[in-house]
Amino acid sequence: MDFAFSEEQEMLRASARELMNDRYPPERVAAIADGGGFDREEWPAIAGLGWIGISVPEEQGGAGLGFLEELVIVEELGRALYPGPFLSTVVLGLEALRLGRAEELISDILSGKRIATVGWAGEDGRFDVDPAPKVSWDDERLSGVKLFVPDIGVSDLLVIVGGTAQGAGLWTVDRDAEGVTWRELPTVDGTRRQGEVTLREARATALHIDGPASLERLRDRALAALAAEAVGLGSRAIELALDHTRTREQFGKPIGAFQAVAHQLAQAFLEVETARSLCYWAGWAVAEGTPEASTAAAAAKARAAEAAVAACERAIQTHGGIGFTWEHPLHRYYKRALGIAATFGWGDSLRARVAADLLDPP
Amino acid sequence: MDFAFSEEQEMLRASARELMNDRYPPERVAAIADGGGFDREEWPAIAGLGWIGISVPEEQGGAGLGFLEELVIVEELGRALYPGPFLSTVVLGLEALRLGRAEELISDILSGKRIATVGWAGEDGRFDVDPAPKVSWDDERLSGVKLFVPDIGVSDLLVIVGGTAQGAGLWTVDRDAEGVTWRELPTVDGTRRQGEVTLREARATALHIDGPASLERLRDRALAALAAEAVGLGSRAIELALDHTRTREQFGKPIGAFQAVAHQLAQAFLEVETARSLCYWAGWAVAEGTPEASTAAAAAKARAAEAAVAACERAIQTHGGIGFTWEHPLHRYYKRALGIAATFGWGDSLRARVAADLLDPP
Amino acid sequence: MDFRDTAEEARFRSALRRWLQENLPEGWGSPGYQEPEGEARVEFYRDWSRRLYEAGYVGLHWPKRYGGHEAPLTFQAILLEEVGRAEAPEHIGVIGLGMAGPTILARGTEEQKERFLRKILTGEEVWCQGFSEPGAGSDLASLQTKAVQTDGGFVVTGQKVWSSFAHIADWSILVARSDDSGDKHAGLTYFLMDMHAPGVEVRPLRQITGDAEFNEIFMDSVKIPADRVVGEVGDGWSVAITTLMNERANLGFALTSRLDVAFRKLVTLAKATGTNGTRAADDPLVRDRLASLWTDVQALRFTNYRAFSSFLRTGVPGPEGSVAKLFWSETNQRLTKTALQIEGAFAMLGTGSDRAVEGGRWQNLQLRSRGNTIEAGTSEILRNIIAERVLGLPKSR
Amino acid sequence: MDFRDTAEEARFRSALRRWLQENLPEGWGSPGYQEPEGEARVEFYRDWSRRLYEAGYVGLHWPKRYGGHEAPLTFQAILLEEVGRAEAPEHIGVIGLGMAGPTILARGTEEQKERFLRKILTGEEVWCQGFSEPGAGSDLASLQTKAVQTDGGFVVTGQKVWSSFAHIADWSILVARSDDSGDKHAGLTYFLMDMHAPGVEVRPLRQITGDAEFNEIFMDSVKIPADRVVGEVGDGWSVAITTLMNERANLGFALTSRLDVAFRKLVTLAKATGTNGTRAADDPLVRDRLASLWTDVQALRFTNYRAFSSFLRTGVPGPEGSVAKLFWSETNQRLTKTALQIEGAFAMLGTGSDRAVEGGRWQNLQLRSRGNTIEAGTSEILRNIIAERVLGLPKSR
Repeated sequence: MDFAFSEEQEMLRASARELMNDRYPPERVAAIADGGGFDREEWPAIAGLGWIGISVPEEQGGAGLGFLEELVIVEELGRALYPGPFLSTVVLGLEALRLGRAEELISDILSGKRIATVGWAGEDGRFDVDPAPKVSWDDERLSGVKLFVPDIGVSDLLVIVGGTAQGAGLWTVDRDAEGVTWRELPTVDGTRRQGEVTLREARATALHIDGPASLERLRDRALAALAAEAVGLGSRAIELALDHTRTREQFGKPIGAFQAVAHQLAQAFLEVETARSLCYWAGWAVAEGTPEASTAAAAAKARAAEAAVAACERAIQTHGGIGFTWEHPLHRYYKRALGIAATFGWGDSLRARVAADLLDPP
Repeated sequence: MDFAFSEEQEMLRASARELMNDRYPPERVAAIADGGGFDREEWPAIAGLGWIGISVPEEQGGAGLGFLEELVIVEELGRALYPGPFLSTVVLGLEALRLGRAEELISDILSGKRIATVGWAGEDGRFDVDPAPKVSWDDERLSGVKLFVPDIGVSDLLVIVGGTAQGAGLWTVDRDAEGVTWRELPTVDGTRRQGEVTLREARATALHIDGPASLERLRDRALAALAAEAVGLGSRAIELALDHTRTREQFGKPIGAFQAVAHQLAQAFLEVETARSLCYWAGWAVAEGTPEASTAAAAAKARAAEAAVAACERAIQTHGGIGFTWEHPLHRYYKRALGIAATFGWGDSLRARVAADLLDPP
Repeated sequence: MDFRDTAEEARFRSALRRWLQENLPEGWGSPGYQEPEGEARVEFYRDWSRRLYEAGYVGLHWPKRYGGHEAPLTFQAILLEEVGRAEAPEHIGVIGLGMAGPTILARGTEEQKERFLRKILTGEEVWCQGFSEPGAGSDLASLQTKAVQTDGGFVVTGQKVWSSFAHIADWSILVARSDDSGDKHAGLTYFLMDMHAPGVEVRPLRQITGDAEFNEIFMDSVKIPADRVVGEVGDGWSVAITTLMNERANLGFALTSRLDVAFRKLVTLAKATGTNGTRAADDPLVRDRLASLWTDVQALRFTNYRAFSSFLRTGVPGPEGSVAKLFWSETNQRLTKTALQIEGAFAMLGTGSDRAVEGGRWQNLQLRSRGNTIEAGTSEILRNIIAERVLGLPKSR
Repeated sequence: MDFRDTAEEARFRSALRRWLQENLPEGWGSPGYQEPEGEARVEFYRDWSRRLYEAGYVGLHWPKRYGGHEAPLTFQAILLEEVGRAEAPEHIGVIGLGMAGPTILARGTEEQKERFLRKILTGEEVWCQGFSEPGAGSDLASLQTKAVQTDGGFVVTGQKVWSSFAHIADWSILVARSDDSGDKHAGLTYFLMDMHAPGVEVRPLRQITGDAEFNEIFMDSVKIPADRVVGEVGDGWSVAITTLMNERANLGFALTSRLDVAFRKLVTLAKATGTNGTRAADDPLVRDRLASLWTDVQALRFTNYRAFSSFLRTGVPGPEGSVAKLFWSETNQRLTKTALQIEGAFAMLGTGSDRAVEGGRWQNLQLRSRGNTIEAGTSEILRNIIAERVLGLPKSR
């Protein structure tokens, strides 16, 4: 039993944090979020760090580390509200290509040459692994509508997830191919833009996957990564509130000396730290492919998103008026936290799945 | 529009409070709860006050006031944890007899000569108004099991509520009649004992009622009265906590000067006061028989019970260790609050009914 | 205790309801309706306020000599309820009607009453509020805006923040420090400041939703004549408390009424939205939450009524308003959050998206709701008020 | 990071699991099983403790010279988990193992270690705790029990409260005021008091459940020799902190493990109980709550693990234990409340009723759970500790 990160993992975390502090300080993130969005040209620099293939074996051109290391990076990106396509390309896209053994595309992704994103939810907005047809596929051409496709504006390649009359599938299609139309949807969270894709008999390539199990693995990775983002940003929101409440004075003392303020932050800390514990457990379980991975990932995402949302709310509250302004960075943390809560299922629906795993085992 | 109690109602409240302070101070209630229970001999004194028939028209031998006045008394009884059969005899039993126009029995109840209680829940513990057969009735003899029959130890008369194959019904049967066996069940709340009744072809009298509507009226009265009890005892628990936290010193000042303590009690106050508002509204609606009476009574009981339970929990917490002892009166408030929450449906099931009224109107 | 209208109240209510139905601005409330922008928007609201006034629906309980009607206070409650219920536009004088006016009525000179009150009612003059400062939020008494006494008046310099309507206001109620030698509460004075006076500058403050509902007011040597002081010089703290109590007392009915409307829209949303293959309105978890929210709204309504009754008896708004404000703010936060949960992934889409549910309005309302526990007394301050002034616990500061 | 046992840990765990299976007292855990009462009960637990000791399962990480095994700390964690999981009887030396022993190990003299430690492990001597007083709960440093220095020792007079095991204890750790001239923290001294000494009287304290788990200890001129002081005279506050930190650190695994057992029983209850005509386990609201509670239990488990890792690195229990204790207490309260809700009206029936669900055990557990947020540091104090010592916020007192 060993529940601590290794020295190497801690070093990875430190370097990721440093890089984010350096290149994506809050002002920079604000400019990207409020402006035109992430600049595609900045992506290859991430490839240069070896982060893209962090959990890909060395013989496939990756760094040969694991999903836990990937999560360490994701947590730090979440902490900084990194506005680039890491979740879409690395956590989801690359893994989908690996599940489908699309070697050539994998190497394009690893080099930073191409950016992939994943179209999962259909027009009902659900991120399910179920057999209900979501797209139609005639062995050559793919049709359907996908919503909430992250980072579509900077992506080259789309991985489409869906059930068809023939079963669950994954396809790749170029974003700008014939038969594909796409647009960005105005999102509340400017740091993670979501897109809409419409496929009308677009020529696509089916990936050969292991049926629903592959989709479940993709989903579990997404859930664990979203949990890690939430933990990262939730911690950061608490730190902002601590900085503020240690120095802001009212009634002749720092407001952090009032229990009404201090205990809110203690509670936020408790919630984020216990969610962090779940998140690391889920990450380990997904990395190792243990039987509880799916349940753990669902529970961790549900809890971490709720903890992050609540932490941001408490941070806004303890900031008072200033936390309610656009100029203060807090609102972006809050909007990302809400976005995390809303994607891949709100707490209710994830807990329904947890309950099914617990109460109705197959 | 007038949302205040009248001067007469306030006087009634004051006299009820005085009487309870006088005759049922906490030591007395403790002795009754921990000892043999309520002494039947004390009941006629209540009759002497005119409280039994408070909402019965003067021409029927009552005080000619209304259900709101009855609730004022019930709230004060709840505040004192009065351990006598008011809820069973007055709120439920007497009203059942009135719905069934059982004149002779009514006058025995009004005079304090007889005490009635109501057997509602069957072996499943549910207090429903539904057509599912709960008892069997062959136009002469009644059979079935009733649980959670309050104050059975001091009652003479049982009113049995139930669905039969022929529909909803109310019957009267003497507690000690042939074919009736009964016993007290050990309850957590010693101030309101619950009984079990088994009827084996007991000779009973059917009351002629207005079908399920009569049962609904009985239930709504019970819900509103339980809400009033909860509000009364919740307020009292907060007062106990205020008395304690104003005087108990730790770290050199009264603990009520710490926001961690004070804000818990402010929150308890908010919850009980908002529940009180619902309770009076529900009481008025039940008194007037307005269309929203059932929904209001269910919402009020759900909220008031939860507020009372939480108020007691906060009172225990702010008392520290002493609030956790048997010698301190608080635990009896808490146990009554939990008992109120558990009878006639926990919050979940009441809210399910509220939701049905709101979302699926007939 | 009778929750029904008296015959007189019922007549007033139905006449008002009919008037609103017949007089709401054209297209108001219809799906594609766009409110006018900029100057036209001010004119629109000013015009609507004038019409409300002319119909006799403004200043119901104010004295007749200042343009009011001396009607029972219950009529005012009915007015607020019905305007909320109809989702009618607000009178432009929100601050004047709810804060400045009641304060002038209670503490102003006869000259001030004559000068200001009627124009608040007619909408001719718009008011804003200058209380909070960047360094003085919850601890209002620590404010730093200086008022230096000169011949015939004061010269005011400083900064105020969180002032709604300041960008269109003609007048501001203002608290400033006229004496910083003693106790921080003692040296404050309450002013009526001309927003068109030289030295007053207003800058919009963009908030979490992206809108700029509030403003900053910068004052650089602004002259205020002596007869624009309310109460005594140095007595500004007690006058400010009068204002804040009135603010909370007046908010109750209007806010609850709007919350009731929001609840009904939430039910509509739940019925229109599918999650997990069924209507959200059929999901037992959503149903439980809706039942609980409905219970909250009713509890708030009748808590307002009860506070109102005590107001009717005493004539002075009491600390009970703090309970209602606190409960309202948290209920509104829960309600709007529930809407996002019902929307599922669509909760991510905001204003400007044709895929957004109801044009992204719930996203806006939800974000806006986070301010509810900060503005008009933070929840922490309100809990202090309840603990100390209602429950009699010792002071925590 | 690896959540699995190492090969060595797995061997230890499976041997322990087997040992427990084979050695649990006869009938233990079976439905009708009745624990012995009175003196026989003490003998029963003492005997069980001895057997645990002889099997090598007590004092795993303590030094061998005092009867321990110098095994890795992870073994101790596994022990606590497995004993909890098996619902085995507790070692009678709960206070000795978790509080007195670690304190003596950290701060005691060699003579004290030799004299006391082994007998804690064997169960030969039972310990209790004398910290809280009627006037000193959260504010422990304000305690009033007096220790007057005399030739060769101290004479102690005063009253302690909330002492579990005191009625059967041989020894008590005790903090008393040896000097009341200066700062209230400075004048405290930490003692090991013989509970059989003249002047010690123990009275049971009946609690909310009706049981008497705790006691009051009255001390009337009790003589304590000088060599029964732990640490320096006047340094009792820092020794007491050592005890309290160890208490929280040791609680974690055992409590979580028991909570996990309780959760599984709750699931059984939900599957066995019908509400609204279906199994409670099919009710979406119950399912949501169960999923949430399961999440709580897992979160607690891995939070303990993480705190444990930091303990392993530093060798000293840190303030992280406060997070786990706080979270555990509230989870246990939610869990037991959920059981009552599942029971429906049967929640009203307590111990002694054949109609009660599972003999009324959930009622007892639920009432008992209200003490969890008071004992071993109130939630308010723990939030202070987190705010001040973990988050670095200024002191609130």
